[in-house]
Amino acid sequence: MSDFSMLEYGLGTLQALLIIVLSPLIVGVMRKIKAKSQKRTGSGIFQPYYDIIKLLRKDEIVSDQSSWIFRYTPWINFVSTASAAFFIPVFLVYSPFGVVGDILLVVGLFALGRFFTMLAGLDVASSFGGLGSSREMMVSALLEPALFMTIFVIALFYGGTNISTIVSSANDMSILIVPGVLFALIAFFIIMMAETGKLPFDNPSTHLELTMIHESMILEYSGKNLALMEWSHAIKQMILFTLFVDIFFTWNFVEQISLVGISIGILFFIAKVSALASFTAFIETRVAKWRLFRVSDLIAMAISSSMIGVIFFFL
Amino acid sequence: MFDTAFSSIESVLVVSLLLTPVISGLLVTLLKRKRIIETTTVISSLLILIQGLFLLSSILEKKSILIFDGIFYLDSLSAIMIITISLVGFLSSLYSVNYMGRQYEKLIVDRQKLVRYYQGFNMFLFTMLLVPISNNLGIMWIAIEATTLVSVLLIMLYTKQGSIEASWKYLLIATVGLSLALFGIILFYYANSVYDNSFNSIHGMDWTNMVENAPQFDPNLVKFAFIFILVGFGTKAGLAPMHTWLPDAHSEAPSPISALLSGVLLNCAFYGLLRFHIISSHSIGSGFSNTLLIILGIISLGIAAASIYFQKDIKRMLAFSSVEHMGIISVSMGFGVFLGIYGALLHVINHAVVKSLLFFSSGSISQKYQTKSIADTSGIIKTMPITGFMFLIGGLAIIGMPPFNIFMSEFLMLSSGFSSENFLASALVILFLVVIFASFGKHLLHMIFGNPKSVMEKGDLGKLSILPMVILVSIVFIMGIYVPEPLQTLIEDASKIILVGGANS
Amino acid sequence: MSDLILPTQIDLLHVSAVILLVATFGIVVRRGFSDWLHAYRYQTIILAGVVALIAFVTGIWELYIVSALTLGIKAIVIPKVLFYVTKKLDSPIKLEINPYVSLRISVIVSALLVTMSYFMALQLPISSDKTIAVFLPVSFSLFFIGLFIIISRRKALNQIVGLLTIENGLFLFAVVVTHGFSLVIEIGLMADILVGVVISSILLFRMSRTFDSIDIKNLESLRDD
Amino acid sequence: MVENLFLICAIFAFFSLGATLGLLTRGHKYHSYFTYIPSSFASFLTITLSLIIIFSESTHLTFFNIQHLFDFEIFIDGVSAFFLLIIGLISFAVSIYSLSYSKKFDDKKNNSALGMLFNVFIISMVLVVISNNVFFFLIFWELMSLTSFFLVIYEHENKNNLKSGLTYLVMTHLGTGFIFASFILMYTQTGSFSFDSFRDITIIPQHVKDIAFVLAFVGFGTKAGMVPLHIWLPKAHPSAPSNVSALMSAVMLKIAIYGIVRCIFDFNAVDGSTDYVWLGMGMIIIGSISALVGILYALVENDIKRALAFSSIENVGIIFIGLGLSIVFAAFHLQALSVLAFIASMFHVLNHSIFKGLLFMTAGSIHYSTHTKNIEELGGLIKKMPWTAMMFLIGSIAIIGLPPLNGFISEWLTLQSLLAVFQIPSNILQVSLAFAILAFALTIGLAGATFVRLFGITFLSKGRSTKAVNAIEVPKFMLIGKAILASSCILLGILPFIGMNLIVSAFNLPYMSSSPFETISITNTTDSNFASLMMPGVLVILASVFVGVFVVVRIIGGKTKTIKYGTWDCGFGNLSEKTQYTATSLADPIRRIFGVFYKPHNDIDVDFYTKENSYFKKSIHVISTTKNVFDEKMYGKTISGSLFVLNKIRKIQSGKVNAYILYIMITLIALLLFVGFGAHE
Repeated sequence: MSDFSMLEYGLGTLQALLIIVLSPLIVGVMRKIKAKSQKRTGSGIFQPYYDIIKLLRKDEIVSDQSSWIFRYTPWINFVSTASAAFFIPVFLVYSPFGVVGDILLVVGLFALGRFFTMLAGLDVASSFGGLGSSREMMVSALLEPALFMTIFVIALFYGGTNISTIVSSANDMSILIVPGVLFALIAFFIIMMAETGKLPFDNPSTHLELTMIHESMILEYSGKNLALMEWSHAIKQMILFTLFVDIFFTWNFVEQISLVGISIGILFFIAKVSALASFTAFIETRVAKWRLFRVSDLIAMAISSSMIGVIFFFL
Repeated sequence: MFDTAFSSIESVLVVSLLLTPVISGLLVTLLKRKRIIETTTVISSLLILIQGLFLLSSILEKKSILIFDGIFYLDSLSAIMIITISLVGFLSSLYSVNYMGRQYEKLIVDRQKLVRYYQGFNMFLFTMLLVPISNNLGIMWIAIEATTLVSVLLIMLYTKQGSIEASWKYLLIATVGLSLALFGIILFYYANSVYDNSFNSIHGMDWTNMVENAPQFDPNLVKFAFIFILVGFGTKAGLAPMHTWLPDAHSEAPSPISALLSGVLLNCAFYGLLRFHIISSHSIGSGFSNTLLIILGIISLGIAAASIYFQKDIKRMLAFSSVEHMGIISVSMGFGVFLGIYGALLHVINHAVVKSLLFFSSGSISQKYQTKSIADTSGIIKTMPITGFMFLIGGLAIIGMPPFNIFMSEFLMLSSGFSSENFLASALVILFLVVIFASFGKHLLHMIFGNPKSVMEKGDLGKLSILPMVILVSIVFIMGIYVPEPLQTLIEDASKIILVGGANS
Repeated sequence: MSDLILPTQIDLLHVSAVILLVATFGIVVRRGFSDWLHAYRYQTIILAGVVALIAFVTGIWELYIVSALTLGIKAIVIPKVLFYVTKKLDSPIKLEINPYVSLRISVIVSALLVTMSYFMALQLPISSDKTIAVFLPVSFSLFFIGLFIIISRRKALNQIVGLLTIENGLFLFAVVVTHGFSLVIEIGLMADILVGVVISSILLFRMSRTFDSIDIKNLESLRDD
Repeated sequence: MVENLFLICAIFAFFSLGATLGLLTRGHKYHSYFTYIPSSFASFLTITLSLIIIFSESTHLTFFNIQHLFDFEIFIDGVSAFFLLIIGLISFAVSIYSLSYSKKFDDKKNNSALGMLFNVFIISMVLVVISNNVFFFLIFWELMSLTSFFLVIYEHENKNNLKSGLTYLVMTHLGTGFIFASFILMYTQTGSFSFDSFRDITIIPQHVKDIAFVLAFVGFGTKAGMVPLHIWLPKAHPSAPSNVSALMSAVMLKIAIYGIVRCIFDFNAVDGSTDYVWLGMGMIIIGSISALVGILYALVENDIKRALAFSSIENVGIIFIGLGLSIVFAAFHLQALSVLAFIASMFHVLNHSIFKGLLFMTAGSIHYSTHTKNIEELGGLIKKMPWTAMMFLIGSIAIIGLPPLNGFISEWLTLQSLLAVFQIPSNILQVSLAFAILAFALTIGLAGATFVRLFGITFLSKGRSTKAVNAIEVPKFMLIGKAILASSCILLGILPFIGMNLIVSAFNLPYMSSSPFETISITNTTDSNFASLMMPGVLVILASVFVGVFVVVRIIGGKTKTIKYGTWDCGFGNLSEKTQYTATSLADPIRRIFGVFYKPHNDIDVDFYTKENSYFKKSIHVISTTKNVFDEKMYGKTISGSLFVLNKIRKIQSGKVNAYILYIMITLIALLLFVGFGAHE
């Protein structure tokens, strides 16, 4: 990995920081759009930042049943998720850290975070946490094949699981017309919704045990830990959005490094991501939460569409 | 005639070998004291063993011995039999001291019966020794018939209903079978005497003579005769479906006698079969008799497999496993390649060793638990650790678990089965072996492990009951990975004798 | 040697063969214990005669001894022993009440067996001179009828008789085909048979003492189910 | 050579010393030391021997031959050495663990038998790996089965143990039958019982080899727990004492893998011809099925050791997938990919033996201090036995393949070689392998769920029974034993090239890497970077991010204090251990979705305060059961059917003497007719 200049490493870090820092903004944007489409005013798009800062300053209450798992989970979760951000190109076609790990590693890091989150849900001896973990277990277990199939399709089309490779080759060929990728796109979108706990999979905004998955796991958190949890959730969502746009809407990456190019790239990036975010939010306002056992149908849809993608590649 | 007869040391040995049990039998009859008759029998059987070993050595150097102008003929094949008989005979005489002693103490047998037992024991040894030594097939037949009669007497020792029934069935079935065999013998004799028109000459029935003339025999006659021989001696050797007497007789006899019956007597009958197998191979090639042997062997395996699974009685189970192993021997013989025959002869010895080990231990066990039922016997390893261990080893050996001796012979058998391209037969054998493995293993585990049904004091039944088992177990272990050189050469010679016929098939 | 046989002798052979068969059928058709023994005795006497005849024909002096032995042991001693046993038996009824195969059918079956044995005799590649031609099938039929008796009857005594019939068949076969074994073996055989009979009569005693009948339906306790 | 011989002798000497001392010093105070210290020495020597042979530049082989009825040949090449290493490593840890663990039986039974069998078991495994002759291979193979069987029924007072022991014995014997048939088939071609003759490709015709390989695969697969011949495994492994089940699951299964590698890779199966595609595909299919079925049953299992056993089946499946891929790639001359897949599967062999050993030892510790294996009775152990919990956590993270531990590496490699199937020039294969990816991915996901459940229910939240509440941390030797394996999990995870170099030089494959810090990188057809992974780098990133976020949080948040308070109970008050999620309910959604495998069934009986009013329930009892489809449907049916037939056959022993004579007559006539027809032809 010595064939990158110091500058490029700097830029890579910048990309990661962009994802980490901008993630609450996207959350805010989505909330705003939801509110608008529900004929509410809603809070400002920077509200998530205020929430996080506020929470970081608060004292926290910890269940006396809980163990160190509960206490360190937010940190582990945040670290694993945030580190995943380092492998994602944002405005460059590559990430200088791409050599270190590929999309499978990113998935693995997410899984690590999720693993500990589920444990944390079980750690406090409440039935809410168990409920959340149980559902999360199911969803994530079923999501895994869809995810890998999609990755397989992408790897087939863009010749690699290394994200930089994928993005650069995606950038080279304007690939959207190929049906296989279209199917991959559908699958990826569904997966994205599921992973980030959006409707119809999960409804984080109601704290009602019938609907919630993710929220009930982190129900016991407060203060710093809650902030970290929320933030890392936002980062995860941001990363998935970024991946999505990187792979499927690959225009205006910075070809040669210049301040202007980079700033344009960043702007384009924000535009793309917020567009995607608003689309997602729009979808969310149009669907209702599905029954838990119908969620598997959606996931099956994702799997099958990516299978079709595979077959399209081989035809 | 005698000065010529006794010229060679072997003739002396043979005569003394035959006389020893007779003399000891007479001694037993004369002096009726318990201790003395026991010691006499043990000593005589030890002598027999020693003489047998001497004979073995002399046979090893000069491959075949023909004495008393051809009444007695010994070669490696008969040497194997003699060694097996004398070994098992010695050990079971040793074991009977303890076993019958207990029966005596428990007043199951009185003094007179004890005397009858030891008389019978000696006569039994005598008759069985006569079988492999005699060259004249008529005499051999008579000897085998005599073994039946003597062993019936031994089974009749108890006056239980079971023993009456068993001995009646045994007597009837064995005699019928052997008369079939005699029919076959007469036919062979006819074939032989027709050839060299030597009607009513004593040598017309000599095996050596027949083997010489065999190629000139009328093939159809030989086939016809061999079937009678097969069914006849097969009945005595416990090949299914003529095996039906076997489980009853073996389960009702006193354990040392069961050991002799299972370990040796069956082999004697099979020896008779083998002799004619050789003749017919010489005359019409081994293909014919091999096929028949394989068929009967596989049937025996199948029936044994079926019967062992549902068995409720320890000794009956062991008896059926004898059927199985006779089946294995005959199949392995029937594969008709050197390795298979080698394996079969090795298996004769191994089976004798293991089966007598099992019968000894099961005898002690049923004496301890006072039942032969498998269901009521459990936790042996706790109540009688040493015997239990022996029984475990024996059981594992008999179901063909390495590193015990049976595995080696079965390994050889299956290898020969594949290499002689009897794939179907070998597959069936493997299948049945696995079934038997499962069923026997089930019973074995249930009996040895777990907790005993009722609380009984811990402890084995005396040194004299353990000693023979220890000897046998050590043999089992040694033969498991290594066959001693002399035995190897012996078995190789014997296999060559049998295989010769196979050449022109 | 066929030229040695005079017409009278041939008739003799035929007659004796017929009597042999009749005696054997006698065992089949009769119910009473003693009847069987009588029939068996006649059978054996004829047999001895046949042996003597063959001895005369072939001029093998050993066969005379053999026939004498037969007469002595098989025709006199063994029936005596068995008569004694039957007398001593506790069981009141000394009859075969209900055999597995009814007498009528057994006769038919034995007839079939006789024919079968004639065919077998034809099948066998045995160079046939007159004696053989006459007696070979007879010996077979003795053999098979004996087997059939053992299979079809319920009384232990009857089975012994069947066994003895088989022996006779074998004996006849041996004498006819190979002019008997050598003397040593004959004696051995006789001894074996004698001992066998003695043992089985002991068994008969024990049976009748334990089950107060010699019906073998009592002997079905040792089985697998 | 000579020092190797010396080493071998030393190994045997120490093991047998352990065995004999184990027998002699029964009931002695330091019995366990007498027994297990020699075995740990011996294991250590085994490790040394294997390393010597793996890394000796001169030659890979060590060969001795002791004449007998059959030749007894010792033959150690890289392959044997690699598996020797596994044996040595695990048994080293387990021996140390056993120093304390075996005290568990002190009052109950004489553990002299345990110590003796333990040593003999390890020796037999070593011997299997190094013997080079059919006869002795089989003998030691069966000796291994036998000793392990005795260890399975070690607590034979319990009837179930006897049952499972019998199942194990029979199944493994069946497997041995297959292996035997395969070897003998080879023997009929080569006419020699030595493995050297088998290595000679030229004299063995193709079809014979195919049959032989299939037989061998089935035979060894039975031992490795391949579905559907796996039923013995989840019965036997839990029944054994935990140190033994660690050995069985971690090492003995690998011996079976050794057999497969020997037969299929060493005996010249894998050459450039496409004849072996079917073999490879078969392995992949069976592997996928095993992986899926194994993990599905592990997920709903409440007995922790059974769950681990099922997960062994899963991992064996993953290993098979790797091997199969390697065969397929080789068949299409994709050398690099074939090597990649092979390395992946071998690396998984190594990893699985490490973390499965670790997990079983932890399960043993739990059983040691709580006397139960049922996770429904456990809970909250993380506070009672923190170190054990730590080990179990490491083990689980490793086994479900999360970064940065070793499981991740091998699964990453396997997945990469699966993703690379698009280089195979055959569409059918590609599409069908896509399904393999599907199965594999689902397996990984379910594995995650399984171990969340196991760890969460066992160690977290409140204790569900007094057994769990009164638990205490286990003695230090047990912790040390586990720590050895845990640390090697971490080491292999962070520096995967330690393991990979080992494999590469053991199987002397191409692509040796220079330093352990290198990047695993796979290039695709247009040799741009297909995928690459550098665990040290990942670690650096993780660390720096942690530091960064810590600083940020400190700066923004400043110092805050944490207050301990009861769990939120909706104001309902007094949450008891009853109110928390149970293991069964945790797995319930998945249990429902994959109901076809479990046939889940709930017996609910409600009783009311009054009969007429069905609204006020007094109590509700729910008994929730899952079935094992394979046990009940496949094996149950087969066995009952065959027993029916046998029962009919044995009836011929009717007790009627007339019938018996009739049999004789019938046989006679049948044979006569048989020959008569034979003659007339």
